[in-house]
Amino acid sequence: MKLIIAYIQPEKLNDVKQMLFEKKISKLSVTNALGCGQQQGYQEHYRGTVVEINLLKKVRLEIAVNDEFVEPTIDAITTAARSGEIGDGKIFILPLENCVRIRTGETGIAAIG
Amino acid sequence: MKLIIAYIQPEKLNDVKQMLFEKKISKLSVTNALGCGQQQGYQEHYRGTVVEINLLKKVRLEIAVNDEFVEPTIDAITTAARSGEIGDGKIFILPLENCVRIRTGETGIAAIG
Amino acid sequence: MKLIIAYIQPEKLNDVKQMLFEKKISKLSVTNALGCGQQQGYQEHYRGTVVEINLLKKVRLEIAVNDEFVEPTIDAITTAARSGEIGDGKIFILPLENCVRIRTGETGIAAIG
Amino acid sequence: MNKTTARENGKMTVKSAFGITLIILVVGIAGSEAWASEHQPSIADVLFTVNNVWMMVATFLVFLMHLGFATLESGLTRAKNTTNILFKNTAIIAIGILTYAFVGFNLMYPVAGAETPDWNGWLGFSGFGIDGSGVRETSEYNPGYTYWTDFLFQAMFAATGATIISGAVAERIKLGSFLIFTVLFVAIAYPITGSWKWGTGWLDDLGFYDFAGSTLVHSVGGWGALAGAILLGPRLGKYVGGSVRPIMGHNLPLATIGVFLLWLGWFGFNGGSVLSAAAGDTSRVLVTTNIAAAAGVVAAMLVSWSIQKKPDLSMALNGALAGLVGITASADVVSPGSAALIGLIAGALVVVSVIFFDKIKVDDPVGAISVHLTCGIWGTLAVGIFSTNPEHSIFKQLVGVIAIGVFTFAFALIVFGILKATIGLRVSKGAELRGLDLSEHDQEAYSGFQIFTTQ
Amino acid sequence: MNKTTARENGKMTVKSAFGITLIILVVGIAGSEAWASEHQPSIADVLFTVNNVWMMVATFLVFLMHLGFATLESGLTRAKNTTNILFKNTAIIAIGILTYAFVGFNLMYPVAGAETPDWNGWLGFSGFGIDGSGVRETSEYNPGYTYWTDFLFQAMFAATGATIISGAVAERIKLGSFLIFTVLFVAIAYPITGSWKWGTGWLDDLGFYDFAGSTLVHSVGGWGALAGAILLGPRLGKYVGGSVRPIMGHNLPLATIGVFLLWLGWFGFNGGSVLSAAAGDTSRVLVTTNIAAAAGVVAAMLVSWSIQKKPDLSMALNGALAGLVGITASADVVSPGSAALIGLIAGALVVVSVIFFDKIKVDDPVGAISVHLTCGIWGTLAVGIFSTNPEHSIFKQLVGVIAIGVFTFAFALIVFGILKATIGLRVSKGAELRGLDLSEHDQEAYSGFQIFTTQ
Amino acid sequence: MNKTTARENGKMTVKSAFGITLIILVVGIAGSEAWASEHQPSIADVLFTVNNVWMMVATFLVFLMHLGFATLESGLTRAKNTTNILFKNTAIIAIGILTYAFVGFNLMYPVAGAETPDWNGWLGFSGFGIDGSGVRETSEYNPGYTYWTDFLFQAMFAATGATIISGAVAERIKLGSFLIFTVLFVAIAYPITGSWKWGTGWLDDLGFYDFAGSTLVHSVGGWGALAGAILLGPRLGKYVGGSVRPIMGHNLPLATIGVFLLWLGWFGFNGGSVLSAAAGDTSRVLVTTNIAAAAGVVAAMLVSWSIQKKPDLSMALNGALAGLVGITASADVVSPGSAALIGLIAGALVVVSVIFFDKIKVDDPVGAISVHLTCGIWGTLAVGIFSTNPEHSIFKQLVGVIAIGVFTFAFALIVFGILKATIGLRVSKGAELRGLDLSEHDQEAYSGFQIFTTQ
Ligand SMILES: Nc1ncnc2c1ncn2[C@@H]1O[C@H](COP(=O)(O)OP(=O)(O)O)[C@@H](O)[C@H]1O
Ligand SMILES: Nc1ncnc2c1ncn2[C@@H]1O[C@H](COP(=O)(O)OP(=O)(O)O)[C@@H](O)[C@H]1O
Ligand SMILES: Nc1ncnc2c1ncn2[C@@H]1O[C@H](COP(=O)(O)OP(=O)(O)O)[C@@H](O)[C@H]1O
Repeated sequence: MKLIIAYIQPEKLNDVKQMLFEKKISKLSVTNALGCGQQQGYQEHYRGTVVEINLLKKVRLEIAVNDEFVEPTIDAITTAARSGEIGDGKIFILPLENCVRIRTGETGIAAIG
Repeated sequence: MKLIIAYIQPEKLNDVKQMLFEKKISKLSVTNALGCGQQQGYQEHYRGTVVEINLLKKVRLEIAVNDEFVEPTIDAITTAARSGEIGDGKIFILPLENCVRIRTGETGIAAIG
Repeated sequence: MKLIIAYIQPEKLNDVKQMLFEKKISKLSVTNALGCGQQQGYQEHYRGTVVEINLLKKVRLEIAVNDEFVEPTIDAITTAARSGEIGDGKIFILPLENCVRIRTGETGIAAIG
Repeated sequence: MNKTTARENGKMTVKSAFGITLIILVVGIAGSEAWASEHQPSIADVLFTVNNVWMMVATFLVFLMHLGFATLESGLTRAKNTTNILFKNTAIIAIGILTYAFVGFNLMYPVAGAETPDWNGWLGFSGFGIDGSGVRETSEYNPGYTYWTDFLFQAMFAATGATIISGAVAERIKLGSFLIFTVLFVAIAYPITGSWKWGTGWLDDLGFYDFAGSTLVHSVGGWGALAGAILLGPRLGKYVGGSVRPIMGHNLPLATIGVFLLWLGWFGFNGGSVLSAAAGDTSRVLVTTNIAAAAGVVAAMLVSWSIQKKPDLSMALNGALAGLVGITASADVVSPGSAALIGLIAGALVVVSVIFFDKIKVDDPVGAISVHLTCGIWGTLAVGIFSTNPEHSIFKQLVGVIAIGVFTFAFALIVFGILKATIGLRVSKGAELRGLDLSEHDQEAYSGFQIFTTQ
Repeated sequence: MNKTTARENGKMTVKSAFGITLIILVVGIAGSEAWASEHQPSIADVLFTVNNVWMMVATFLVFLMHLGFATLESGLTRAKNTTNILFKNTAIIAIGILTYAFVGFNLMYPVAGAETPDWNGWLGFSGFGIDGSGVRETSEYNPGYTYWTDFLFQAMFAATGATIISGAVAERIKLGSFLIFTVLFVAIAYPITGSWKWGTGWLDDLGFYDFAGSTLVHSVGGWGALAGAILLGPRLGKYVGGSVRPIMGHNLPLATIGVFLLWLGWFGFNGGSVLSAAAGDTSRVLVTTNIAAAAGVVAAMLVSWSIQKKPDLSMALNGALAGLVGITASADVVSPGSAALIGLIAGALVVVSVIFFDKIKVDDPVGAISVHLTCGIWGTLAVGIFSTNPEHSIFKQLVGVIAIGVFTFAFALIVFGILKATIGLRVSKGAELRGLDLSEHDQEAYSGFQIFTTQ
Repeated sequence: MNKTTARENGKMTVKSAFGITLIILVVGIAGSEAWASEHQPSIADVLFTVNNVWMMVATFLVFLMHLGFATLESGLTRAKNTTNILFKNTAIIAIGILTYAFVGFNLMYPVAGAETPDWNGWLGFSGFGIDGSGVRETSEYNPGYTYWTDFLFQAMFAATGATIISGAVAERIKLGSFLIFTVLFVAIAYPITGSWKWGTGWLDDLGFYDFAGSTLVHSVGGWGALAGAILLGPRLGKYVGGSVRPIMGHNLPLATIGVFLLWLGWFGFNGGSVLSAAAGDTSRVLVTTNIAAAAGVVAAMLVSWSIQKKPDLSMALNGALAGLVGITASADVVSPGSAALIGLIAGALVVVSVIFFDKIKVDDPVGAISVHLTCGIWGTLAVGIFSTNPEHSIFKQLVGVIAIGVFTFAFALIVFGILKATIGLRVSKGAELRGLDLSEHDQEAYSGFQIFTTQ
């Protein structure tokens, strides 16, 4: 089992969700995040001076999957989130030791989906 | 050492915190999250049409614990957060390699609690 | 590769970012979090009674780094975020199996920076 | 030749008693040579027009108080119950105006109706609906203003009582039950006690004095709020073990907007209660009103600062309202100095009262009971202490406070009690935790915002 | 001796026709012994002053409606487009006043200008700019008020049309294109149709009646909104496949503030349209206006509650506006009972209309078309049904509705169409997803807040 | 027979000079046959009542400006300092009214007090407290309005100065120090310079002209703001190295509400400064005021759009205020065309001024110095350029600007300086980073909301 963390552009969330559903990955968690990366930050204007926003808004996905779903998940995200421009984001894959479904108490592979 | 991530219903946070305290787990971090899972999403009504909210509000807990505390933590969460209905949430257990207390510079097992 | 998670005081974020940049770590992600720890919570006053705020505001950093950057990262954070008072925060180091840059599809060590 | 004339064509044939005012226009058009004519407007006609303008302005300001209550109450409660509070406050003003037009006005002012009934000073009713045709649009109805203005000004007052209650029962009451209560309260309870004094009933005969409604409006709302808060019980998590866990308001700018709008509205509430534009009277009332409000802020600020060690905005805001409620009964019969004293005491009282009601575990999310009931009683008694009119006495004031209190509190307890026994008064525990916005309305107030709704 | 006198010194030599009013002051100072003098103010002068005060108050209230629109529209849309909406609404009132001063006023009231042109009832213009010097500050200009008040009251109305459109085209229109449209709409379209009726043009001659502008203001704005919404197309993600995915407003307290301010503003919109302070007239208009608004809330509440099973705040708010738009054409010619009926029907209509426009996939983020067009038409026709004036007829009303509708809709389609073909009407997909605040202004409305901008 | 009569009973015996107005009511009741009587209200009495109504309305509007400032200032600063700003603004109006009643009014208008002192034109004081009994409620006090109205209108102005300063020192000043400064500023500095002109002092004798206070109110506040901002130094993180890092406001809807309310309030600020309801005068002032505001928006919009390439809402909002401050000195002595020019220049000036003060590293979170000081000076000088009164001269205007500027700036520097040397002016670095809401008040403004407070 792996825990996949992905940072994407906020406006791509719907497309990514859609693509994941098509690959039968329907469970995920989403949080707001601010990101610093190669993307240089855009400018905001406020009262006569330029504001360097170098913490950019990103959306963070957390998806726990069984091993055979790792590839499809990564594929789905990269396909749907890619615009080719700096700031598209990153995916991180972490080892996941166990998983518990609170409702039933099931654990492991059975609990993920 | 493990890093335990749990998604629970927002209204269960107080009960879960209470139960964790009783088991002597008093350190944790909380963030807001939106979750997609088996729970089908509820409906909101707005201006004459039904809104499908399929990203539901969840609370995400992150708790770093020494190995002997893994079981009690999982127990506490499942007990306090379970309502038996879909949407109760999940617990993920990740390996944690190290831990540093910023204030003192202590590392490892000593730094967790 | 490691995934470093750090909880720090919100007002230290700028200093920490600064210090990380100096050590050539310029990629990170930030989220808001509430933390429970040794810090006992401060009080707010509201309408004649004291409110115990035991979930304190923290900022959560997530930084994926190659192994040789683990030490510098931890150093930078502890140096910049330390005030010596309870509540300074924690750093957690997790194993990171892989990393993908969405824009290019690069993976592994090449994708981190 | 513009809008005026075009519209007049349409207006001319309307079969209503617009006589005088139309004539005025005609005369104006005809120019000064017409002044010798039979139909020229008299000085009294012009004064009548001035008074009416003033009363309409006052009506606008009292209307604005409803927005003040809506924003204050939602600002001082949690984000997850905001839609619910806004809905209630929108419904209240709408229901209030309609109910008052249909029933309340003729119950409160039995002698103002078309057919004058036997008016025994306790209960009278002059029929359903309003009708201001005929002479009622002229100074023969009232030297101050028209029947329509009379109705509308009073209607804006009427809904206030229910709005006050809304704050105290917030975050846990069922919407349906609250709306039923509102209709009955505005249609029956408020007009009946109102008729005892302003409808020239028995309390008026007794010599009880309440200028603009410290008792007739505010403590009436306060008693209803107390009954509701008691029967509902406190919000989940407010009183845990022996300790009080305050539940913080989610939007203090909104609450501040509310208090400033209420303060502004009070210019109309008190200023309009002079019931004419009489220059000395109205402007003096405005001065005492403002001084009391300012004194209330200062007192609440200092008292809460010294008790809590930190200056509390929510208390300063409540202090303004406390001063305003306090001066309402006596604004026209006290000196500016007395007004300052009344306001200072009210401002201190509200802080102590909020702490007291938390001690006895009556949970009032916005402090409505302390502001409107505690300070309403104080203000009414203050007439007996500070009035420059020797006929006012604290004893007569006490009779009024008690009589109206007993009636209103009993009424509210009974209606809320019946609702509790039948369709239920309080939402389920789950609904309360998720928030009334989702459980009662399926509609969040702040869509897209990240909010911790766990408290 | 204070501020007054000090300032008078400065004022005395100003070369303007302040005659009467200054004399009044002088007489006042001189005391009662001066009353026999030649220059004493007449009753007509005083009445003129009263009327003018009332009209100025009405002007203030109509001004406040612009804040109402700004808050309502931003509250009912997404957080990421808030700066843009606020910017548009601030620009509209500024542009509106200047444009109306330069062109609009003399196009709408050709006979009010300094040089009276040939006024054929269809199109007239009395020159650029405003000039109220001379007799125009006295009752010889107008028995109700001065030229300046006349202009300002009308100017506040003028910008309303553009503000209505702003809501319907929100969240996707290019700022520049919208501003160009606004200038043309306020300078040309609104004044021309306005002149047909209020400028004593052909519709006025026909006997068409529109008291304060159900058609002349609201449906005119509504037609422009419809044209804009059609040419722009729906927001991304609103209609997916066969289903409607509502996009929720981000700040319902803001929207509620907007509706209460609009309601308040309508006291001036309708109350001021009496064009004098005539006591019976103005106060009766206020009563019908309020009853219709309240009835609109109740109807929209009940209809939406029964359709959606849950009480919908956004619908209750729209119900208030629906009732207000509905009564605007007839506020002075119907009874309170008829007003209630008009409001009830408008409140029900707005709910059905919102659902209808979603069915035909015309995306109107704030419901402007349903409120202002649908209910504007209903209100105009209601004159023919409920008016107490037998000369009003539903047929004449229909002629006005159609004539003004055709002209305005065509004008808006053409202007929007040309803009679309040239500089473009709609922002890019990426800009829309990121939100107009960042793409058009580089400026977030809620800096620091965590907001999900993914929708 | 309703409320009126009931209340009259209570009122009749009040020992005050309500004579005329009560008689009016009685006469009204008695009907027209009484007109021949000795005590009938005269035309002057009615005019007095009208003037008083207008001045009360103006007072309400100026009161509303305090809500405008509260919302504008909190909207343009960070979420973590919101409670603090709201607290300050609530305290200011309360302290302002009380202080002005006790000291300020009699210092500003020495000749309006009960005992007339030697008034040398520089400093006079007619005793503590206010007292409007006796003839002061009639036109013998003042043809325009009563003593009470006079006081209240002026009191609302007085607190404005302190409010202006509040914005410039926001996000870093100690609450206690600020409140002490406020008391002294409202009690001493503002009334003294005010007396020089409006109190008929030496500047008035000189022929200096300032209609409603471009200098006497706005630049006075602006000088205080400048002194405070200089002594405090910039907020942490504002000027880093050579570059400016703007700190964005957290709630632009709140800021927009503030500006619209200020605009509305200005109708009373300028319209009321006519000091009577004189129809031509008041309405003309409203027109020039509005045109200048609108022109200010347009100019600020265009200038900032061309400098920054993107249209900046905060600048458009400041443009409105700039235009309003600019026209304040001359609203009654310039033509609409000149008003447009004054507004345009003010709107451009405010943008340049904001950039300038950032260049010299004077940190003014809301732009108060640019709006009130820069445009206040501009507006005062504009009298000398555009006035239709040939006696006005730019030289005399300059004398006033400098005299008042020197006095006020010195006063503010000294008081702030003493506070800095004693109890301290600025919160600690840690407190500033955490935000004043937590450090000074232990109270967040947006409880539950997720906000990044790291900036
Ligand atoms: N090493 C990292 N650790 C944590 N977050 C990262 C890291 N690298 C990138 N991110 C996240 O991914 C986002 C996109 O990265 P960026 O470098 O701007 O784009 P790209 O990968 O296309 O060059 C960043 O804003 C940040 O949130
Ligand atoms: N595989 C997963 N990866 C990430 N988050 C998950 C996963 N499964 C569940 N979650 C989180 O847990 C929440 C509850 O899951 P859900 O399937 O609705 O409940 P249940 O487990 O009771 O069937 C989801 O809303 C989501 O936030
Ligand atoms: N075991 C843990 N698991 C998760 N988060 C923790 C843990 N320990 C500390 N934290 C986070 O770090 C923050 C600081 O911890 P605290 O104990 O208050 O400070 P210190 O480590 O200086 O004693 C906490 O508020 C919490 O967010």
